Amino acid sequence: MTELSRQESYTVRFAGDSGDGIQLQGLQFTTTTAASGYDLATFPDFPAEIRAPAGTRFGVSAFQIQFGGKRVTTPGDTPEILVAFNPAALVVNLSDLKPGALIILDPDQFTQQHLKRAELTSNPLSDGSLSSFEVWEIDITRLTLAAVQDYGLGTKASARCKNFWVLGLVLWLFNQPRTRVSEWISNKFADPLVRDSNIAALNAGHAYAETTELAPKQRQEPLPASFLEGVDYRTVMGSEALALGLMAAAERTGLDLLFCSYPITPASSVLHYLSGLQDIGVATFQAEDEIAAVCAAIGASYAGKLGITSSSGPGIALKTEGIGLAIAAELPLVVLNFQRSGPSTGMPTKTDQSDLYQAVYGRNADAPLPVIAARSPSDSFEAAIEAVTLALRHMTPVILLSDGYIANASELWPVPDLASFEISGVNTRSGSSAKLFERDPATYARPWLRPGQAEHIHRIGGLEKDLLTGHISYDSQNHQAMTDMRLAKVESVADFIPPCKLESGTPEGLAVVAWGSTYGAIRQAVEELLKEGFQLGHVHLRHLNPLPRDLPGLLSSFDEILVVEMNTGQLASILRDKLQLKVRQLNQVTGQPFNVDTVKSFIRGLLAEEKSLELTQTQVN
Amino acid sequence: MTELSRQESYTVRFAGDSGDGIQLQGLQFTTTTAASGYDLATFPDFPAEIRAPAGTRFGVSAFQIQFGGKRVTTPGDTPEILVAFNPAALVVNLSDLKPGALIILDPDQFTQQHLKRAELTSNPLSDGSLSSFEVWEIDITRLTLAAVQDYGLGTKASARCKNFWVLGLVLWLFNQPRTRVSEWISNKFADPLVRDSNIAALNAGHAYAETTELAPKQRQEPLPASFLEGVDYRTVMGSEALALGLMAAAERTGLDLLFCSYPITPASSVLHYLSGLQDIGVATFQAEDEIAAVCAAIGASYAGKLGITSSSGPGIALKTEGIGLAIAAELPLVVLNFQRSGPSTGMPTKTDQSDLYQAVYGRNADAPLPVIAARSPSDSFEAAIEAVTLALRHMTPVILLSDGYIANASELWPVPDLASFEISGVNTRSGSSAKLFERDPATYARPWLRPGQAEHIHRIGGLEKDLLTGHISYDSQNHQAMTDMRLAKVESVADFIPPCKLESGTPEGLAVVAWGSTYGAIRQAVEELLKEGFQLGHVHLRHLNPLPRDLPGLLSSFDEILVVEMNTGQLASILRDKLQLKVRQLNQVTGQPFNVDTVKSFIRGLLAEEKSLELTQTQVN
Amino acid sequence: MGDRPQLTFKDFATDQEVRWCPGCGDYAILKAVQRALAEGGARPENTVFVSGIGCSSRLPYYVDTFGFHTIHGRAPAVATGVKLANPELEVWVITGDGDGLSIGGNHLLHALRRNVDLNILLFNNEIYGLTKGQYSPTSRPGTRSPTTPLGSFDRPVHPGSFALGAGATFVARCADIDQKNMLRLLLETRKHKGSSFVEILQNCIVYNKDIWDDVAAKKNAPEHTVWLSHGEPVRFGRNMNRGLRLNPKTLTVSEVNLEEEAVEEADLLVHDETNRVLAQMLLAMKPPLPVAMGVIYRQDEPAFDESFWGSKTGNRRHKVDSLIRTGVFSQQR
Amino acid sequence: MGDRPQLTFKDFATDQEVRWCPGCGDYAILKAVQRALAEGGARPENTVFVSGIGCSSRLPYYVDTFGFHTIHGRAPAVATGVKLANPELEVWVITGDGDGLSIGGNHLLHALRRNVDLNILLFNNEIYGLTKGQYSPTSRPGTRSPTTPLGSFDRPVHPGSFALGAGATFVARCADIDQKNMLRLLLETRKHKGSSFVEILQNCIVYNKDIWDDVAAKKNAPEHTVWLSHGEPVRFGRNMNRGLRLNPKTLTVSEVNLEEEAVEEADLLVHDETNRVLAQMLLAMKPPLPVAMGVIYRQDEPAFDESFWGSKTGNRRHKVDSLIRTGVFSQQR
Ligand SMILES: Cc1ncc(C[n+]2csc(CCOP(=O)(O)OP(=O)(O)O)c2C)c(N)n1
Ligand SMILES: Cc1ncc(C[n+]2csc(CCOP(=O)(O)OP(=O)(O)O)c2C)c(N)n1
Ligand code: SF4
Ligand code: SF4
Ligand SMILES: [Mg+2]
Ligand SMILES: [Mg+2]
Repeated sequence: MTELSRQESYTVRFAGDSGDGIQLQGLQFTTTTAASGYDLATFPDFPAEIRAPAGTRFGVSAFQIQFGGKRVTTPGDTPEILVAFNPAALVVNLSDLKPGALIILDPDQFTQQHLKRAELTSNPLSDGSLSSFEVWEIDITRLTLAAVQDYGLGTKASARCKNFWVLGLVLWLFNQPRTRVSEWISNKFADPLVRDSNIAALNAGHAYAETTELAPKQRQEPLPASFLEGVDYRTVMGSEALALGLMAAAERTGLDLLFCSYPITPASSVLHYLSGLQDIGVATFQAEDEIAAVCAAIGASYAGKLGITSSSGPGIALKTEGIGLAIAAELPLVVLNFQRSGPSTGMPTKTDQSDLYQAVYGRNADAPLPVIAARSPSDSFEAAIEAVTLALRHMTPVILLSDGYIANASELWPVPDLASFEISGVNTRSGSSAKLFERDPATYARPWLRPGQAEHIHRIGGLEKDLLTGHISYDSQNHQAMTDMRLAKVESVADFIPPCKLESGTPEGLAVVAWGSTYGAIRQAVEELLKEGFQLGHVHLRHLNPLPRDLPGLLSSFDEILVVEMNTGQLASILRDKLQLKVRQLNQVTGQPFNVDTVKSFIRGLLAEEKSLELTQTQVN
Repeated sequence: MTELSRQESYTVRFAGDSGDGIQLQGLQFTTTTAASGYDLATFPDFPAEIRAPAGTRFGVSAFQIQFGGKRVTTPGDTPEILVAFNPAALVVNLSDLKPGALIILDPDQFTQQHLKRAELTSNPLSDGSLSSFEVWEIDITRLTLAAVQDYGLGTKASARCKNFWVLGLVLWLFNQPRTRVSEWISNKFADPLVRDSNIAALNAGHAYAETTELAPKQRQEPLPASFLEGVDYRTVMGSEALALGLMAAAERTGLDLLFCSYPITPASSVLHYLSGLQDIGVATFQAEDEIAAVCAAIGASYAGKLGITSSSGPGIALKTEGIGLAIAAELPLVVLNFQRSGPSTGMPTKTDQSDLYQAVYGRNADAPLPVIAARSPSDSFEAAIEAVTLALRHMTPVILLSDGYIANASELWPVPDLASFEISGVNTRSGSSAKLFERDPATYARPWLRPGQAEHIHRIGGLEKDLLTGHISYDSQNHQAMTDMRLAKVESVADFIPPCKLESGTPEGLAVVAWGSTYGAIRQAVEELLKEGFQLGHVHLRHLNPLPRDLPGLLSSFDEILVVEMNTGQLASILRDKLQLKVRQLNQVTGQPFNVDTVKSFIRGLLAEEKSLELTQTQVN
Repeated sequence: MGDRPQLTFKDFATDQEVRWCPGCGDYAILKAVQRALAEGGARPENTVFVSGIGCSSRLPYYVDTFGFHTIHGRAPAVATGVKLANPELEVWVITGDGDGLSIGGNHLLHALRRNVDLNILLFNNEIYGLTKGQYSPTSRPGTRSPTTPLGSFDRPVHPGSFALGAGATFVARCADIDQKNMLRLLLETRKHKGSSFVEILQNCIVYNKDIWDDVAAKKNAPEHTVWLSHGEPVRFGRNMNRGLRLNPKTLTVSEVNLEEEAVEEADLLVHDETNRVLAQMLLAMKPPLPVAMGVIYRQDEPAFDESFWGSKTGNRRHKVDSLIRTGVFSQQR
Repeated sequence: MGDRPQLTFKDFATDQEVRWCPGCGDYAILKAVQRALAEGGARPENTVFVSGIGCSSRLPYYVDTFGFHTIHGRAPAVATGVKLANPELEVWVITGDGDGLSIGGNHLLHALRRNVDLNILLFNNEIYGLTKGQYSPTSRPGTRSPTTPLGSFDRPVHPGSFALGAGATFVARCADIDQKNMLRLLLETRKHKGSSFVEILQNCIVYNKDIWDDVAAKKNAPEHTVWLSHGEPVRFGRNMNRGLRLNPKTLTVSEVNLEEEAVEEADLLVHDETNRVLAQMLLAMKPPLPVAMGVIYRQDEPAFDESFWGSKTGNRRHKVDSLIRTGVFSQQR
């Protein structure tokens, strides 16, 4: 590669030890490009270890970003630039790179010892394994040390500035300003030594690029300059958007929010985001375990607050019995599940979509509840509002599925206007305890009777209750009626689902049906295939239980249906059952999000197969 | 009714307060008829309260038995004889009786106070509500007191003998001997006063029947006399048969059994049955909760014993995370679920089949495991052996579904020959830790490496493991391979399932597909409908996950498929998904087992509808 | 409270038929609870009873306040949620030895150590009543039950010692049959801010009949229990002729007879509710020493729920809006 | 043991790369464990390490014996199953303050009260390491963490007091950096039959750096901790010039300086491992009193697993056969 070609978007990956500050570097690059008005999507991918041993393959932490002047929905399949802080970071990422990609590395790190830690028997700098790439060997560490030596930080701390040195260089490459980053550094580090050293490193990296031979031919910025200018945008991570959605929903409904949870990867961040906000009626309770968390949230809802709980798969498993109680007692409750790879502890920092079965079916007895999913970091905001709405409108627990990928990924987000969100149909009827179970005919919601009001006094629990009075009942016909009612209640959610629509394409040929975080990759794949002339459309489901009533109608005009999922086929199985559809499947359970190309190739293959099948059939007929 | 007509079978229901000894009476009657060589099925139905307040409707305890000289598979829909110890027992059971049924009651119990407790505003003895029945008003309490007064037990204790007094009378009615009962009383009661009083009451009741005008016209026994004579039969309750099956499996495999559980209705009895048998290598551990129970069972299996755990729905919910660990660590484990009505605490003493979703799908991540079900009390023996076999053969947790009905019901059981059970294909390969994950190609079982042997030393856990070495692996392709392997392992169970067969009928017309405890009612319904000339066949599934491979083939020759379940349609949904079948459904969620008649009427209606549909279509065409 | 009419214990009864076995100790506890509510001036609309599962956990159905019969072992967790959601409420937790100390031990531990303002009554009948008589973690060694036909051999857990070890700020004990003292104690319990833990010795007449009789039966109580009063010398016996003395060398207590031995009241141990070490000694007393009753330990410490919400000073709409605009972390810390 | 060669701690190391942060206190504990196994003569094939989830719970991967890394909080339950299944095994439980005292509190309670013969090591770094630094139930009030940005206000649980309240028969404490004493203590731990509970003060260098330094750092330990020896007067200080004295009136301990005050060794408190009341006092000591280290409480009681299986006298085939024929209840009781 002699120069970066001018493209609509670029994909850059930073990689190094978990101690190298890779995630920080990535986030700072993200904020800057966002401020420049580019669209973007990121994918942080870090090891399970807190500080994995330096230089090992499993210890590599990576941050990838795609940014550009067009709509960007994925972090990109194949990076065009890789910053590799050490041999391990180079070797584990090599196979993902675009042919001819630019690799920026520090040759001083390729010592015998480091090569050994990375389980390399020969040196990639000399063994020809990088021959198909453009490699810039830059003495990053040395140059960083030189840049900050005047501040007298000491070698170790000085070397830690190298992430900002490289960031300066990469910012230069894309003609991006350093101001945001400098400002951030100034605010972040109280110690002036640290602050000044990092700023110096940032500037030095930038200057290095400008003054060496690099310049100016590789300097580039995405095309077109920016399509988002003038609009109020910011970057947002999925977990933050979700937390904001919950706060917004609480504000709109005038309810205090009690978020009861127990830390677990990758669910903890929402708990962190919501902590320390008591002054605006948002409190968190770190319970002793997931069971206590869901039970405390149920207690909160019983007492008239908005009770919410969160976890990932193993923790949701523990909450199951509690969720059943919320169903039986008909209390509003939002349960967030940030899916991760399993079974059991599995790969906690890796992503998956395999808790759909658990969400829809994973309780004892006939115990239905609404299940919805967020599709992207920014969409998590609206998904959270929808979850709260359902819970309050129908007096039911609701499961909102997110996953490790969306939780940590960032995206550009047109900042929503809080006042514009109307939470409609919240069940505010109160009534008296005599009418404990007088239901809203449209939503089956019972009145929400809150302690503190004399006319609300009642007793409730997990035993079967009389359909009308709410008293304990062992009557067999009543049990049937209550079972039917519980099903009807969840089905009634479908009366409120807005019409299904195609994300892209037309309702002919192949319907690509999916849910959750595969959204970006599928959307891009479908759009590209449409450009290639294929006939297909993309349907992406927010509501997984119940399914939208008009889904069968929408799907009926397609020739074939493909369900794309990061699991062994859980939505496919639900569609077969509920809609009696014949579906094809594309499943990936690797702990990694889909590449656009994987989806595209699969669909191309499928459509080619169809074609040849048609051909054969035509020949035969 | 002037006299009992001579029938192939009779249905008798005993009902009274939970303190009246109804269950005891029922069980004694059962043992006696069984000893006479009749086939039989029972249905104990008791309140949730330990000693529910006397005389109340919700406090009524009942025991129903159908016994006869033909094959009996259900406790009968409509009793021909009701013994009602008090007004409440009369009123709650009245609507179930056969028209013209015989009611035996004690008029002294129909006082104002008792009527009030039973929420009756008029006296059924005089208000005409019993006009369509034959009523024997017998001063049971007074006669009992008179019979035992010489023993000087005191009024309260004397009155408690009335269950035996009535039993004596009922035994006489069916010409049954009293010897077994007297023997049982002699063994049971250490206190000679109590023993002799009860025997006296038994004899007095018998004598009363013999010497009063009752005799001899109502005296009757089922027709034909007995078809089971000469074979080694006994009665067995479902939970006992299950316990015996586990013991037998342990004995056959030479493994010690460690049964780890936490009490819960209706699962506790198996735990009780297995307690106190350490001398034959069977131990129980009453854990602090269900989570500890499943974990201890996993620990036991890890250490090389047969680890088993049990519960009902809410407890299984708590075990979910642990079961995931057993899947990840690939350890043998049997999980028994005695289903009961839910959601949440629901109706603990009532039966349901609604934990099928939970069993098949109720775990986080792609975490498949084999699921099987027992169909009747005696079948529980073989189901237990099958569950153990699967767990050991494939190194996997297995869920065995039973329910509250089968657990407590009794049935006649041809006593099996222990030596004839071969547990085939138990995974006894040991190998060394170097080959931790070297799998049996047919079963995907890994070797079972046990502490105590040096060459077995290894470390394992819930994190994702390398497919070959068993070391922790975060590799994305490996995760895919492990996910595929776990699925293939469970699918491989289907290679060992014996051919599917029809329980009755022929493979044409309507296929009635079901599982679990509906067996008896469906079997009888189908047989009767066959006699009526309908075309149908009965398929009853032992294996619910995976499904038998030849099931689609068996079902393909039927015109239509009906799935009968005590839930909202869980097997139906699995069949739609897995086999892409169109199915009709008959669902009942009342906490009560199906009546034969309910099944028959529904099928008749269905087939009539078909007919008229066919007719319409013929007319139209 | 103003001009509210004084309620009587009958005002706290519901229309539900009580479903315990005739003769069960739970009846007496129910009555004492209702009386304590009435005499203590509880406001029904502000009072919530939360329970788990078990015979004992049925109690909320019979008290005419708010009631939540939850799931097995989880009442302290649900109650914590209730109390945090609305710290104005008076929240009671009703649990059993199985519910609270077997499956629910962890939640009890954490409610106690956090000092959530809950009144926790643990009905200790040393058995699982509702599931028909299996032994429980408080059953004495050798207990024969359906799951221990040859006699149990687990070492039991001692409710009071457990609570103290968990950091409870109020640990007390009474017996179901002692209505007068139970009432007095429940009134104290209501007053304590923070978690109050009361073990109630309760008779399960069906599955573990009369196990407390040796200690608590009317005829035995005076000689086999001691009712503690803060700041008073520890005396008991029908004629208050017996007392306890501390042996400081061995850190043990022993019994003395004031009539027969050369001891005076001044030599006796003086009860100090605030001394944890003393509390442990008193809690551990078992026959032949008298069983300690009443408030064994009490310590004033801030309740977890007291300052949970802080003061809601912020302009909520504005702050949420600005968090949406500029990010949570940028503002929060 | 016979002619087995003496193993060294290296024989207990696995080929797995240790994945803790550089500088984490867990390294030192691992080493002490490996040394204790070697010096104590453990047989690798008979030794099982069971852990939950957390940084601490990774330890089993690094010890060349059997190892089972289970799920969060459940190690004591799994270990109980292992030990009951095969009482011949030497079973260790590795847990953290979150794993063992937050989610796993109930199992720990019951393992301790049952006195299952387990060696339980609780690494107390007062933080959730693995999930990136949230406060834990042992965190000191005021701890700032991602979930308590304004400082925590829960009252923490004290591991030792909890264990004692749970009925533990062996309660001990040591610090990660004191290799010599830790090794000695672990050797004692192995020897105790029944549940041994050891709290190890451990440094999480990343999320809760140096919290134990005041007490346990090399330079502070002599003056701020006291290593207890059964039957010996309680003395500490760099020159062993300080000691503890009991105030029998208040049931408290106070410090004395043997050089500066008019006290002699005979006036000092003598450590008695078997005294629970004393153990509680010693466990509760915190600065300015020295923190108690070593075996604080030890009591010989039968372990739960000892007689669990009884003797297998029956002819199994015959008995199962006859149970099948005649029914379980008819024979059993
Ligand atoms: C998750 C779960 N496990 C088990 C049970 C069964 N169960 C109900 S109450 C109970 C024990 C009750 O004992 P205790 O708390 O002592 O109450 P008591 O009946 O003695 O008052 C058990 C095991 C249940 N309902 N739910
Ligand atoms: C069911 C479940 N809940 C939560 C988690 C997440 N989790 C893993 S370790 C841990 C806390 C660990 O703290 P501690 O036991 O103190 O161990 P440390 O890392 O500090 O050694 C948590 C909350 C999990 N893995 N499983
Ligand atoms: S079983 Fe025992 S505790 Fe339960 S209601 Fe009956 S007597 Fe009371
Ligand atoms: S996070 Fe803390 S406890 Fe975990 S390995 Fe790092 S230093 Fe050790
Ligand atoms: Mg109890
Ligand atoms: Mg910790």
